[in-house]
Amino acid sequence: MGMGVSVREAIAKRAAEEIKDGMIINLGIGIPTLVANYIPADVNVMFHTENGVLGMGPAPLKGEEDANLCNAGGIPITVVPGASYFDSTLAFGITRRGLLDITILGAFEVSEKGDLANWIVPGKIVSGMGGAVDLAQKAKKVVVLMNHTDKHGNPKIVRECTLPLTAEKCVDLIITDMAVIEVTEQGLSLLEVEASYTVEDVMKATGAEFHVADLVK
Amino acid sequence: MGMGVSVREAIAKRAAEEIKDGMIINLGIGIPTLVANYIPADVNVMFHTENGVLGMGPAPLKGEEDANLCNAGGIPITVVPGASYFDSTLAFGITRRGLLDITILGAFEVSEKGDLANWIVPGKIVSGMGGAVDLAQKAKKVVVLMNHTDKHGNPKIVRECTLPLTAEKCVDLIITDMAVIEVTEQGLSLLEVEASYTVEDVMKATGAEFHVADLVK
Amino acid sequence: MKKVRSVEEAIRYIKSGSSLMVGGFGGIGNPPTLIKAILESGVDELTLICNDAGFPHIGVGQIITEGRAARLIASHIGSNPNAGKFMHEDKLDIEFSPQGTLVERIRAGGVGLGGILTDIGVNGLVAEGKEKVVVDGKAFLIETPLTADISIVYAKKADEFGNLIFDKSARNTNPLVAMAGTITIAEAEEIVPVGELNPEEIVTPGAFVDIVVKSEGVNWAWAWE
Amino acid sequence: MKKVRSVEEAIRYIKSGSSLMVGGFGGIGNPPTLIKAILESGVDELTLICNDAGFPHIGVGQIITEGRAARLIASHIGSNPNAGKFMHEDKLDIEFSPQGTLVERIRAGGVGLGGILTDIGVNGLVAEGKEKVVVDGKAFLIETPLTADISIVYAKKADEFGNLIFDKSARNTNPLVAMAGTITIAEAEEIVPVGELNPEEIVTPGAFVDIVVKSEGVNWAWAWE
Repeated sequence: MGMGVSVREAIAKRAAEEIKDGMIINLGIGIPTLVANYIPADVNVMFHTENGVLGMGPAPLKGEEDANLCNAGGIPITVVPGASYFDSTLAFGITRRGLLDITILGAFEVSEKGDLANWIVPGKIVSGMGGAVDLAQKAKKVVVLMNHTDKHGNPKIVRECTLPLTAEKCVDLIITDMAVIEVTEQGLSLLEVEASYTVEDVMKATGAEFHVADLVK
Repeated sequence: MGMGVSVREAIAKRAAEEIKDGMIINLGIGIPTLVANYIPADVNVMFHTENGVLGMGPAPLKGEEDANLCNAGGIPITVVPGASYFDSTLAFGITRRGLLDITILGAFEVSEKGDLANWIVPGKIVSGMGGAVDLAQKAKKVVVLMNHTDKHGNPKIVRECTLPLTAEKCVDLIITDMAVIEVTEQGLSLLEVEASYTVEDVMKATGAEFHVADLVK
Repeated sequence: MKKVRSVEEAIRYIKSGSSLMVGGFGGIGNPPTLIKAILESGVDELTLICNDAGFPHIGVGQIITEGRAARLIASHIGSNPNAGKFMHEDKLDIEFSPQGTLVERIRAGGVGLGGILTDIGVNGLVAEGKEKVVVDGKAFLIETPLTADISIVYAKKADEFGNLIFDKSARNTNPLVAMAGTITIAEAEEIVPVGELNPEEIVTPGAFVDIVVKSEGVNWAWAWE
Repeated sequence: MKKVRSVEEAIRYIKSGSSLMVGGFGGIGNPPTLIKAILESGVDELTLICNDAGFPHIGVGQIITEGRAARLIASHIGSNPNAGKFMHEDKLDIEFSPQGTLVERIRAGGVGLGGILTDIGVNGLVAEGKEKVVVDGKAFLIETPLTADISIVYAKKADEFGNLIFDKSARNTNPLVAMAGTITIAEAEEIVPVGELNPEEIVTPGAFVDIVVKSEGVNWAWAWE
């Protein structure tokens, strides 16, 4: 997404605060993957991957990879005590049944109603939705991590998405390099502004209105 | 069914001739259960039970029953080498997918088109269809074992069933105390007559017409 | 994520009028300790969802025999005459499904599907009152998913996260029922610490299980005894 | 009931124009020996059904890269640029399903259902061209079952009857694909006599498997290497 390492890490670190003890979690590829590095040791969670593992652990040491133990992105993983292997229908059964407490995803656009577009980029070859529709539509909490604007400086948080939707009204929280914004029934609500920006900066970089009454920092 | 032991055994023995090496088999309760006793030792088959076992073996010795290892009728069983346990959706997946080579069932009525009624008896309390509809509709070969007539002497093989159907046009072969009758596209065909009866006896006891051209004994 | 509770705590979730789904098949695999506690708790007017009505004094059959169920969704009641008697006396409302359809309806509820299409019974009594759709020129029944307020299941082993393994043919409907409860209570013969079960052998992942209780073992004589 | 065959015998069932379903997810769990033999056999115009298009030189991805598929049913092709390129050039027709829907469609085919109802994608692009039904006031898509002339899967162990167990996350779509083939060929790392597998640990019962072949092991470098 063209962010510096420290910005990516800051976003991942902030996202980790959304993770509570006992949660079942699915992390998307990219920055969401980094979130696992910032979960405090006393917070016990189970990571879910849609190919068919509940209880993913950290990456294996180099040379200790097992080609038959990978996440949905094909990257080697380990498992923690209490992990289980199952077929992919059960992995998506957990998802559709609403048992994922949180999913953390990237996005191209998010609308003020929480519509999510993270699938099709116009002009690019369509790569298929994979598990994105299932996850966005069914996780109890959907957190989007992204740059506040695209590489041309255009807002990615908009009144109406221009790209085809992955799912309607699904996003609960948006964490960007500039701010943390909640999607509520009453519209967007600015919760936090990154130290090097002002509320006005965030307003200019956002393509939709938001409430600031709940600003916490 | 009000048959003597030797008649029940004769029917079960004849039914066992339908079983070929390599078959996957589901036996209903009653006489069909006895069929397993007459399969030659060199014919290797796998017995399926709809609660979730493939590879049922003979009954355990008295005192060696395991309450957690029973057939669909709740009767203790054993398993043979190659057996597997699975949940009931997989048991019926095997059935609906057409992987049961043969099912052997009892019946109240069979029509000349192979319609089967073995579920609801008028005036009696409905007990539910259990797995009978699945088995009758989807097994590759459906063999019915029954008395040729009811206890009042009325034919159970009829032009049209009077009882509600379990499944339409599903029966392939009928084995009774009097005869073996095949259900073909062209109608019923008498294959065998039990030694103590004549073709005329069978005609009188049957409520539908049948061909006798293919009579083998 | 420690889900082990006492039986008393666990069954507090089951109230008169609750829908209660019970794992098992012909009594085998019904959870004995939970059923005993449910009977003792005095709840009634239950909607029971179970493969069958068991036997009068075995497993889930006792809930029917004692008149605690107002409604039953099952495939077969032949082995429990009380079910038929109460149905006849309008004390028990029964909905029958073919067995293969019933278990797929439970699974559909458990994995969050809106239903399944099947041709089982499409031309007979089974089809009465059900919507049909034609796909590629072939008619299918729309069979709706089943879920319940509470599911109770019987496992051989559970770990403290609720991962379950089952015992031989007592597996039957238990892994399906375990997925279909809004709250799922698993009764296990043995409860082990997290990490003791091999991840390959786990049949029901703990995500589907809310409460684990220790089984006191079967408290009925089997039909074949 | 002895189902062990040579790879040469096994792949004779796969012809140009066949529909071929392949177990695996991102290359992991694709059967390497069978894929190699299929490539060498020269068949083309295949309809491939697989979770994804793999990577260009890994697993099922090679069948696409070598131009042997005319049609692909999958949930994702992002890791194999050749799939996108051929689609763009009208050399490859692709049907996308959400991943959870795709695997349920394969399962539905495998267990003989007429389809499933799901609300995944019911209000978006996913719904285009699909029939909707309303059940209890809620709209669902009718998603049709998938089967294939031939299914090929990768197992850790098979016995001679075709009972299968899988290896860690290489289980993924393999047990589903194993059920959905008119003919199912299982490639196993190890083949054992009947009776050596514990009935509790078997994931795919041999009833679904027609042919077992011995794996020669993975013949590609992994994407992460």
